[in-house]
Amino acid sequence: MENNVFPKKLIIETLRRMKTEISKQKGYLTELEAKIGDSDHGINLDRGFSEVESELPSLENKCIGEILKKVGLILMSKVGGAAGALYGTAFLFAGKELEGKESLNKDDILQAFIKALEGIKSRGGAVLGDKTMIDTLEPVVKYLEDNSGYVETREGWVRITGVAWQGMESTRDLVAKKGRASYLGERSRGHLDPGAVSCYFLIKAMGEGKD
Amino acid sequence: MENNVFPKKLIIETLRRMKTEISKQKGYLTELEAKIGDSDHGINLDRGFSEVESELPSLENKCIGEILKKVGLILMSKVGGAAGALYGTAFLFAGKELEGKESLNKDDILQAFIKALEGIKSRGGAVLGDKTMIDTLEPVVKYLEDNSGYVETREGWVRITGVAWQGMESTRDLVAKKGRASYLGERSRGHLDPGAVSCYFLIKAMGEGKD
Amino acid sequence: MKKVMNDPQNIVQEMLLGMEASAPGFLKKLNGFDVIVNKDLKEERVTLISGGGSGHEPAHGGYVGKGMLDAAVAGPVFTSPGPDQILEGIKAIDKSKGVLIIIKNYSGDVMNFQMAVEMAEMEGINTDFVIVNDDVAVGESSQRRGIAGTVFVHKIAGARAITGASLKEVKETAQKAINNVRSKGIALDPCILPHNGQPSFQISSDKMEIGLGIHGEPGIKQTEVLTAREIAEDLVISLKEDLGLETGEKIAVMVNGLGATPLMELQVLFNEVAMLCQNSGIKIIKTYIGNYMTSLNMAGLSLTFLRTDQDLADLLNAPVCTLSFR
Amino acid sequence: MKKVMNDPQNIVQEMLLGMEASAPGFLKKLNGFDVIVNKDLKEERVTLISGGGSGHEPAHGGYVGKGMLDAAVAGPVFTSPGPDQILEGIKAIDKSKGVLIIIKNYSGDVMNFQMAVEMAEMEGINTDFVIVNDDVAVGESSQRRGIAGTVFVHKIAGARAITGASLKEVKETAQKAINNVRSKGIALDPCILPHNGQPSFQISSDKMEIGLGIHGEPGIKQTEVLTAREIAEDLVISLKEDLGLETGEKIAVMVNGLGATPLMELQVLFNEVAMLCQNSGIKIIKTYIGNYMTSLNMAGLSLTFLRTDQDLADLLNAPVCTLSFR
Ligand SMILES: Nc1ncnc2c1ncn2[C@@H]1O[C@H](COP(=O)(O)OP(=O)(O)O)[C@@H](O)[C@H]1O
Ligand SMILES: Nc1ncnc2c1ncn2[C@@H]1O[C@H](COP(=O)(O)OP(=O)(O)O)[C@@H](O)[C@H]1O
Ligand SMILES: [Mg+2]
Ligand SMILES: [Mg+2]
Ligand SMILES: [Mg+2]
Ligand SMILES: [Mg+2]
Repeated sequence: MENNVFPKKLIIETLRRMKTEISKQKGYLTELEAKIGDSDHGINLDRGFSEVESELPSLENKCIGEILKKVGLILMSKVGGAAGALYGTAFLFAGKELEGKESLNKDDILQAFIKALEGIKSRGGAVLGDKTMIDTLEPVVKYLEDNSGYVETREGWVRITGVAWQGMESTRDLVAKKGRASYLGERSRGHLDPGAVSCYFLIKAMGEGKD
Repeated sequence: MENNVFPKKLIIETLRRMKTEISKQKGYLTELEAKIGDSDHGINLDRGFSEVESELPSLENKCIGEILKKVGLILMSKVGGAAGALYGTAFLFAGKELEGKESLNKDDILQAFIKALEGIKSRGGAVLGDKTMIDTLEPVVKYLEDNSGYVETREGWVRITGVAWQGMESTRDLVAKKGRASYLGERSRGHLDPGAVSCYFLIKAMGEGKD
Repeated sequence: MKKVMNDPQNIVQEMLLGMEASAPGFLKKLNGFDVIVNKDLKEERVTLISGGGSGHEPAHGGYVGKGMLDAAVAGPVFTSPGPDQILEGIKAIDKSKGVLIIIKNYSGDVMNFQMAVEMAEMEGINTDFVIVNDDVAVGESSQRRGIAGTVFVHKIAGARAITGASLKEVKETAQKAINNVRSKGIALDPCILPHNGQPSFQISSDKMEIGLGIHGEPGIKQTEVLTAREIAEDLVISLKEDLGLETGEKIAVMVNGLGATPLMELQVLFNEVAMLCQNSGIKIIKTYIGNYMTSLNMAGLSLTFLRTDQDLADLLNAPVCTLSFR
Repeated sequence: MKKVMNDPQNIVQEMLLGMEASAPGFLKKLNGFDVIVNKDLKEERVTLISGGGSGHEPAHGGYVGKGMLDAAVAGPVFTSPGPDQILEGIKAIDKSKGVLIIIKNYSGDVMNFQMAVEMAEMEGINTDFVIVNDDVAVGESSQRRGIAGTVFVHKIAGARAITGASLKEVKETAQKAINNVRSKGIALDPCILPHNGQPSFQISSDKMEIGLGIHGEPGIKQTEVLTAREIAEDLVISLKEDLGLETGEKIAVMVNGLGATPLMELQVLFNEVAMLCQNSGIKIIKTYIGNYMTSLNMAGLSLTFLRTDQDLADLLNAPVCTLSFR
C-alpha cells in the first residue's frame, strides 16, 4: 500500500488498537476519575470498546463510513454516560463524512477529525478550557488543519500525539466547567480530566499503526 | 468501727468503687465481647452503675436492704440486656435478704451472696460451666460457705478475689451454653466470657474497701 | 467513628422523637419512656407489643400502627430494654382484652420481657407471650435466635388481633406463624457501634460470615466470599430442609438487608432465590425486599421463608398502616 | 471488595430480573433491554419515563407503578443508559397521548435522554421532557444536579398523568414540582463500586463531605465530622434560603439515606430538622425517611424540601402503587 493511503484494513486495526489501549488504561482512568468524578470512565469505555471489537468481524465488508457509524452507535449504547454520548457522536459524525469510502487520504482524515470535534461540541455544549476531552481533541484538530500531512508518517503521528498530550496536560490546572467534575468547583483543579486522558490514549493508539 | 461489722457507709463506698472499676474496664469488656457477643456489656454496665452512683446520695438514709433493692431496680432498668436482668435480680435478691439492716456481719454477707447466686440462676437458667457470670460467682459462694470469715480481712478478700479470678479464667476454655456467645458454638472457646469478667471486677471492687 | 448523631447517650431517644415527629398522625412516644405507641387505639381488643434493643430499625417502631403492633419498646443499642420500660408499654396499650408480647429469642430479651410480664400480671393485666426463634443457623431450636422472621409474626398476629379475636386465638395465630417461619443470614462486614466507634467483629476483606445474628455478632462459620448464587443456594437449602418444604407448597419470602447492603444486591440475591424456588416447585406468593430487621450498618442480608396456607396468606395480605411495612 | 453478586458485568440485569420476579403482578422487564415497565398500562394517557445510571436503588425501578412512573431505564452503575435503551422504554409505554421524560441534570443523562427524545420524535412519538436540578450544593442553577428531590417530581407528575391531563399539563405540573424542590446532601464515607471494588473517593476517618452528589463523587467541601444538629442546621438553612421559604409555608420533607446509613441516624437527623422547622414557623405536612435515592453503599444522607400548595399536596398524597414509594 502507498504511504499516503489508509485502507480499510488499517482503520479496523486502529479500532482494535484503541480497544487494547483502553483496556490497558482502564484502571488508571478509574483512579483519575476517583479524584473528581464517579470513577466509571475507564470501565465504561472498556465495556464499549470491547463490544466494538467483538462486532468488528461482522463489519469488515461495510465501507469505512458505515463502520465508523456503527462504532458510534455501539459506543453510545454500551459506553453510556457522558463519554458514550460524546465519543459515540464523534464516531457517528466522522462516519457520516466518510460514507462509501474504502480507503482514506489525509484530507478525509482531517475532515473526519473536524466533524468528530463538531459532534462533541454540539452534543455537549462545552468549549476549549472547560476541562473536557475537547481540550485534547481541539488542539489536535487545529494542528492537523495546518499539518494534515503528518498523518502520513510515523514521525508525524509522534508530533500529533505530542499535541494531544499537551492538550491533556492543560486540563490539570483548569477548573471544570462541564461534566461531573464541574460540581467540585475549585476542588477540580490540580487533577487531569479523565475524558481528556482517554482522548489522548485514543489518539496515541491511532498513531501507533503507522509504520 | 469493728473489723467484723460492715456499716452502711462501707456498703455505699463499695457501690461507688464498683462503678469506678466498671468505668475503668468498660473498653476492655467491650473488646472481650467483640469476640463472642455484641460488644455492649461494658457500655451497658457502665451506664447502669453511673446511674446507681448518681442515685446513691438519695438512698443514704434507707436501710442496706432497701439500698440494694433499689440498686437492683436501677441496674435492671438502665443496664438492660441479659446482664441488667441478671445483676439486677442478684442485687434485688440480696437486698430482700438484708431488709432493715444498717450494718452487716459475715453471715449477712454470705446469705446475700447465696441469694444473689440463686437469683441469677433462677432468672437465667444457666448452671456452672455454661460460660457465664455464674462461673465466677458460684465458686466464690462455695468458698465463702466454708470461709465466711475471710470477708473480714484484707487478706481474706485477696483469697476471695483469687477464687473469682480462677472462676473467670475457667470460662476461657468453655463452650458457651447460654447467652449470646452460645450461638457461636465451638467458636466461643478460647475467649473469656465478658459477664464472668465483669463479675470478677465487681468482686474485686468489693474486696478493695477492706483495710 | 462516623455517625450522624449528637451525643451517643441520647441517640435512641432522639431517634424515637424523630419517629414520632415523622408520623404525628398515628405514632406517639410515651413521655419519659422509650416506647412508641399507636396513638389512636380506640377499639377494645387484644393489643400487641414487641421490642428489644435498638439498632434494628425499622424494627420495631416502624411496625407500630393499625393492623400490626400497638407498641414497640426500644432498649439501648443491641440491648434489651429493662422490664420497667416494657411494663410501661404494656400499660399504655392495655384495653383489658389481653396483651400479647412478641419476644425475640435472646437471653436478655426473654428475661426482661418475662419480668415485665410478671409485673403486669401483678398489676392485674392479662398478658401472654410468644417467643420467635426463626434463625436456623443455630442448631438446637430452644437456643435459636429471633431475627427477620419476627416481622412476619408481628404482621400476622396484628392482622388477627384487629379481627377482635381472643388473646388465646391471637397467641395461637402468632405461634402458627412462628412454627412456619425460618431465616438465615450472612454478613460481609461488621457494624460500627455508636458508643465506641468500633467494628462489632473483625473480618478480613476476602471472607464472609454465615449464620450471623442481628447484633453485630459474628456468624457460625467463616468462608471465602461466595457469589450471590452460592449464597442463595446455601440459604434456600437450609430453610427448605428445616421447614420440610415440599413441591407445591406456598411461601412468602423476605430478603432482608442488614443496614448497609445496597438494594441492588438484595434484588440480585432474590433473583437467585426465585429461580431456585421455581426449580423445586415452591410457589412464592409474596416478596419483601429491603431493610426490615437491620444491624445498624452491617453489610449482609438474611433470607426468610414463611410457609403459608390460605389463613396465613390472608393475614399477611390484610391492610396495614405502619411506617415500614405494608 | 465484598458484594453479594455474581459477575459484576451482569449485576444490573440480574437486579432487574430480581425486581421483576418480586413484583410479577405489575412489573415487567423488557426482553433484551434494561428497562422496567408497568405491565398493566391500559389507559390511554400521558405516560412517564425516567431512569439513569444504576446504583441509586430503589430509584428508578422502585417508582414504576400506578400513579408514578410507567417505565424506568437502568444504565450500568452510575452511568447513563444509552439512547437506544431509553428509546425502547419510550416505545414500550407510548399510548399516543405523549410521553414525558424526567431527566436528572447530569451531562451524561441529559445528552443520552435528549438523543432518545430526538430518535422518538423521528419515529413519530410525541414526547417532552423536564430536567430536575434540585441540588443546591452546586452554585449555578443550570449546573445543579438532580438528586433525591427527583422522587417527588416522579410522584407528582405521575399523579397528574393518571388524571388524564395533557402532555403540556403534566409537564407543567412536573416543572412546578421542580421549581419548588431543593435538596442538599452530606457524606461520611464513599461507596464501593462493584466493578473494581474501590472506594469512590478517599476521606479520612474524622472528616465528612458536604454537598455531594449521588454517584459516589466527593462533595463541594470537606469538614470535621459535624453533629446531627450542626448538619441539620447547615442543610435546613441552605434549603430555606434557596427556596425563599417563609413563616407559615408548608413543605414535604425527605430525609434520604445514601445506602449505608442506619435508619436510626436518619431519624435522629429528622428530629433536628423538625425542631428547626417548628422554630421558624414552617409546617411539615408529610415526611419521608428512608433510602429513596441512594449511592450504592455510601454513608450519608440528603435532605429535601418540597414547598407545597394544596395542588402539590394533593398530588403527593394521591394513591400510588409502586415497590418503594407510597
Ligand atoms: N458536556 C461535555 N462536553 C465534553 N466533554 C464532556 C462533557 N461532559 C463530560 N465530558 C467528558 O466526559 C468525561 C466523563 O465521562 P464518563 O465518566 O464516561 O461519564 P459520566 O460523567 O457520565 O460518568 C469527562 O472527563 C469529560 O472529559
Ligand atoms: N442465661 C444466662 N445466665 C447467666 N448469665 C448469662 C445468661 N445469659 C447471658 N449471661 C451473661 O451475660 C453476659 C452478657 O451480658 P450483656 O452483654 O450485657 O447482655 P446481652 O447478651 O444482652 O448483650 C454474658 O457474658 C454472660 O456472662
Ligand atoms: Mg464518570
Ligand atoms: Mg452483650
Ligand atoms: Mg446486648
Ligand atoms: Mg458515570
